Amino acid sequence: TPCYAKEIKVNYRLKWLFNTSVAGDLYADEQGYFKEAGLMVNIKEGSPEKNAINELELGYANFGVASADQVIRALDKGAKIYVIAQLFQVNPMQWIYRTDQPEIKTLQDLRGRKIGVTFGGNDETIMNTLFAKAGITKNDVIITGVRFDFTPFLKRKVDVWPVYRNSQGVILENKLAREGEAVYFFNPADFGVNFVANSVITSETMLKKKPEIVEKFLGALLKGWEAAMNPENKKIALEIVKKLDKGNNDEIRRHQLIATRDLIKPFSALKIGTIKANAWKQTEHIMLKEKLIKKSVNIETRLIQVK
Amino acid sequence: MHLECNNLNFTYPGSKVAVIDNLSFSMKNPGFKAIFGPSGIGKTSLAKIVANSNTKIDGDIITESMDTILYSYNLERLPGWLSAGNHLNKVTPAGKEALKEELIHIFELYDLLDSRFSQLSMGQQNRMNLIRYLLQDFDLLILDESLANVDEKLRESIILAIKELFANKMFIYISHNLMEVSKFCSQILVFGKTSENKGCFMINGQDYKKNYQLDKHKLDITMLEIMNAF
Amino acid sequence: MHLECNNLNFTYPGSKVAVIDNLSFSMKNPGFKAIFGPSGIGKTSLAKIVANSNTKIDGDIITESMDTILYSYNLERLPGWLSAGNHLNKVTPAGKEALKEELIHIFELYDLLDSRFSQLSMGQQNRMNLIRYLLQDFDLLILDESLANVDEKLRESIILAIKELFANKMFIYISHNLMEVSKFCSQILVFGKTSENKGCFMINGQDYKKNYQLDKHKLDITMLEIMNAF
Amino acid sequence: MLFKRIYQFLIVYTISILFLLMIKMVLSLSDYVIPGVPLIIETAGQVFKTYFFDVMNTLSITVLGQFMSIIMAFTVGIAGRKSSWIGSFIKVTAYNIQAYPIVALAPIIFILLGDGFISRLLIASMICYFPLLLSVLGIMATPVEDVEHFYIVTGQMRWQLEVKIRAFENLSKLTTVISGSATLAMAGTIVAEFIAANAGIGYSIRIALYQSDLAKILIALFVIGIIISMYQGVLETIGEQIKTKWSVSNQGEVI
Amino acid sequence: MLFKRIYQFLIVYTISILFLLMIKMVLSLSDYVIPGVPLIIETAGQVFKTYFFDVMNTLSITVLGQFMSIIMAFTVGIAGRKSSWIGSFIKVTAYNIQAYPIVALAPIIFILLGDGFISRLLIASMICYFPLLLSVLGIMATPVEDVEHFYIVTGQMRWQLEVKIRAFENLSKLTTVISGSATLAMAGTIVAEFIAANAGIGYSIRIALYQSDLAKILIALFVIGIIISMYQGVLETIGEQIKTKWSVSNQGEVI
Ligand SMILES: Nc1ncnc2c1ncn2[C@@H]1O[C@H](COP(=O)(O)OP(=O)(O)OP(=O)(O)O)[C@@H](O)[C@H]1O
Ligand SMILES: Nc1ncnc2c1ncn2[C@@H]1O[C@H](COP(=O)(O)OP(=O)(O)OP(=O)(O)O)[C@@H](O)[C@H]1O
Ligand SMILES: [Mg+2]
Ligand SMILES: [Mg+2]
Repeated sequence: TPCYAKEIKVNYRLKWLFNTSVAGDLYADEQGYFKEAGLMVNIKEGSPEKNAINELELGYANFGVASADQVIRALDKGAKIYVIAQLFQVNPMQWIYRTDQPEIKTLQDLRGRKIGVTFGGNDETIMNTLFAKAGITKNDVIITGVRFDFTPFLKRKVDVWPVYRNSQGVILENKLAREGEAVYFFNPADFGVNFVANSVITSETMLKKKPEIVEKFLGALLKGWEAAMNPENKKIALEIVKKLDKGNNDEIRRHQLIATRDLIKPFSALKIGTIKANAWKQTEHIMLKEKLIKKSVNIETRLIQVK
Repeated sequence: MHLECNNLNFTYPGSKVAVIDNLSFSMKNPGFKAIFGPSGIGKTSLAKIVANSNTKIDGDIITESMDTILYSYNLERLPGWLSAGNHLNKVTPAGKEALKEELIHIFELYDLLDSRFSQLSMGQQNRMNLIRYLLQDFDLLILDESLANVDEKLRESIILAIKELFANKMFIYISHNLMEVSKFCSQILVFGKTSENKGCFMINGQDYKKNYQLDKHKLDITMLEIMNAF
Repeated sequence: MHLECNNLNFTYPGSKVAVIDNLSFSMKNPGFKAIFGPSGIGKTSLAKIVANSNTKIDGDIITESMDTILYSYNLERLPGWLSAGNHLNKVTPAGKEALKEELIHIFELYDLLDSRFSQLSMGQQNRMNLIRYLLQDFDLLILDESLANVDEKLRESIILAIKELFANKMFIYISHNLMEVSKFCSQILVFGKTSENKGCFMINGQDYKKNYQLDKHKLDITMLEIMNAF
Repeated sequence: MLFKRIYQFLIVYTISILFLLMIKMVLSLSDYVIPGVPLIIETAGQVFKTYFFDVMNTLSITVLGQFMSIIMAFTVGIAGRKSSWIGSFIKVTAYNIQAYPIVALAPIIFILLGDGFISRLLIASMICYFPLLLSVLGIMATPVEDVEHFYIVTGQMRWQLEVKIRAFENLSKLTTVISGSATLAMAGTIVAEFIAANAGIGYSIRIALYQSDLAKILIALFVIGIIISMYQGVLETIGEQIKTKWSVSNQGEVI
Repeated sequence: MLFKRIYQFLIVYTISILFLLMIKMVLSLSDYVIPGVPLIIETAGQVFKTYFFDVMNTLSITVLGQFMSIIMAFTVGIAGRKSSWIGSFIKVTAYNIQAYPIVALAPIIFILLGDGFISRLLIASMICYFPLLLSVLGIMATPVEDVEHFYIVTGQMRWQLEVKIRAFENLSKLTTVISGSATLAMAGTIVAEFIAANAGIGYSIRIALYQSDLAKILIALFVIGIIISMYQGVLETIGEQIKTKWSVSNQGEVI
């Protein structure tokens, strides 16, 4: 008779609210993958005020999700954290615009547009990089600061508006479709800017002192993600998300799941969680150039692809 | 002019004993009337009931050719943001400026018009307050200790002047000064002590006016009568 | 026991005329003293200055074997959240319960102990307030109109009782009742009207006590003396 | 009383919605800028029940938060009522903390207290307490001369007594402020949930905002309005009862 | 007075920073969670000047917003002081709007007014006005019997006079609340900037928050604290002067 060890309690801090973007995390929990690994994982929602890196240091959390810019900033300030998996292969931070506008085929097409950016947000960094790449100056475009509400875009005061492609993007697309308007998305990655987004992180202590837990956790988590992104499991995945994401309707969630799949597992051969070191280096380089960090953090030394 | 109460009863809510218990009296003609009696017997309560026609009471209050009844008391204050004189001016109806000046002289307040109300002594405050009321339109003015804290000499000249200037108005004077009510009032409603089971009497006073002769003997009799009633 | 003022001067800030102008007087021995004078002459001001040793004054105030001087006045209120009797109990020092009971009887407040202060008549409020002060430790107690709104009969018995019960304390009684101050007080500080350029006099009163014989003639003389001074 | 409040709220709400719809019509805005009536009704059907329980959840924190903030306001107000150095020091501290918008303090609060229930409660009561404090300070710093004189000159004044006297003399002002502060406590709790919680109507509003769903927000405002009206009605009734119980001054004004 | 305020603020601030640094040391946290002294000083060197002008910018809105909210509070407070139907209707409206956290109302405000200066001002004054309203309501609803009696019985009472009497009798409470509400106006403006503006310290705080840059937030809190202390000192001085000018009651308490 097997003798079960007591489950180990683990706190996992997400970057944002429960929705389809975290389908894999929820899937691993709901389907008992964590339990099988002997873990009891408490998945918690995040927000700008509650970030995973702080919690890792303070010991409130053992694992977390953070965007690359957060990670690099924290490393710049001496935080002892490691990236153990990269969830998004493509950054969901993209720009939406209506199809009655000319399509943006080259970066030069950005000229003269009314573009929204979140000042201080990483969409600003990305947009600045694109501008630099295309030789566009602030005078060639009309930049508007963006807040949490979409009114300026809806009222057409701003044409090109930043959204998270797989969550807000789907919602907006749907809203506009109801009024008979179609949209395009402008994806920086198509123009060679690969700014890394959400990744799974943990603390140095965790990695050094309890590598087996890290391994078990990540194994279960990625298993959850693989299953959730498998089109065959989409019904189960949607059911699981629905339980915690009451804000959206089924139709939207279905589209969100498809959009998420494109970002997490853009092609079937790719193993979810693969860390793209080059993209990280590019991200660090961009941040250094934009003076968001003071010195190089040698990001490659902080990327641990756990087997 | 006529104020009549028939079988008046009043009990404060929550209280067991009636403050006014089956009271009947009648006061006629203009001039100074008084309500007199021990502290806590119900003088103020009666005055307020008479002045405030909205009070729910048991019994009748009949007023004849008296439309405006004002009640004044000795704890009133004037607003503080202007000098007392200024506030007085504000409440003086058009055409009564001369009366105001005259009253200020009689009340010996001339030097104090520039003071704020809070800077006045207690007697000065009470005088300032009373002037306001005298300048208004009224038929019956109740003075509940309105001349408290004023020295006897000045009080006398004030009362005499009021009686002269407002000869066709009725005043009800509430005071604890036996001599004063006996001397200046024509009718005195005396409340007897309830503990001694004394009732309520109407006694005629000397109604002394300026330039009249005061009969000291009669005054003593009135005072005695009142003392006996109360 | 001794209260002496030498060349006392006091002017309210911002005012041009001195309220107290080079005043000197002396009051000796326990018993009832009085301050008497027209309304607004400065009685209250003087009393407050004597009681409050922190006031900045020009001149000397000398007190001998009088450590505690209390000033009470007729507009004070008791807190409202308990009955007046309860508040009285709270300020009664240990050992003075019997005195309290006695005073309540003398002041005729027995039936009112369960009332809230705001439910009392004005005279009842003043009596309730005065009892509190009498229960405290004091050498000199100033009564600024503290028995206002109390009827003369009751006032007399209260004053006589106080004189008996507190025979070795000094009281300064401020009142506008000429007869009363003449009758009950041993020394009367009379302020003359400034407008008539009268100064300040100390006049001896009849100092009437319980069971003493009151000489009516002497009383009249005192009253006359005071009238002339003021 | 209670029904009047609800009734009045319904009028206010209806007028506001009509006003929005008018603007929608005049500027011919589409449903995604200002939702039309069918969309509002459809949304109501979907979320009303959820939102109702969310608001009830929020209300439970509100009650606790308001209670805490009353205690905080009185503590600081009483401690800071004196014009002494320490009194003004306490005041300066209290005022300065208030000048900081909670969004700026939130990260520090989370660092110190984690993101549990305590943080949510603290944020809610910090938003609610300051307005209370201002009133309490104003009342506590104003002497009631004619009542206090006796206790001061006879050396019997304790701070408890002073506070009691001043509170009692300003009872109706205090009950107005306290029952009025219920709405602030509610707003505070919602903001706290907005930035800190994973439950409550504030959390739902955050999600609705993220989805830019004005219809949902309108429904949320409706449910909040109804429930706050009821809560406030209850508080006012309690306030009236305290007033009549503690004082009898009302009875004094019969004539 | 003014210096005392600033001086006291510096003490409070220093204590708080030391407390944070202590936590940093004890838990050996990185600069990312709690910045160390060198980083704070370095950041100060970078942003102090910018933040100073940001706060001055914010202050200009604050002053205007506070002014507006005082007017709003008095208008509503005076209109709502009666227990009549319309009085309680106004109160219900004012209270309900307050129960809505500004974050929920903001989208509606932006739709109606755009996101310019007006929205920013409106949000700032909405946050500031309610606490003022509560005090004003409390004061305006409490009769001053001994002063009002004469005017009532002689039929000379106008609402202006009533308001004036009650305001005058509660002058020191009102000045406490008004000068205290400066901090609320500041907090309100910052929140407005946080959600609506492209300028002001609230905007800078939002950026610092996105970047999880606590050092910047600490500097912002410092500058806000200093300037609000000064502003409040000025208001208090004005308040004192109004009190001595309008009333002379202080002089009455010389003995
Ligand atoms: N609001 C009240 N509630 C209950 N009882 C009251 C109230 N006001 C007064 N009383 C009681 O009613 C009685 C009469 O009070 P009132 O003020 O009429 O007396 P008064 O004759 O004017 O006395 P004074 O000469 O002392 O002013 C008193 O015994 C008092 O205790
Ligand atoms: N706070 C003050 N500021 C300026 N002047 C004042 C102030 N208080 C009183 N006075 C003035 O000082 C004078 C004396 O006042 P005080 O109260 O001492 O008189 P009083 O003799 O007690 O009179 P009453 O018998 O009327 O009570 C008055 O003329 C008054 O106007
Ligand atoms: Mg009376
Ligand atoms: Mg006096």
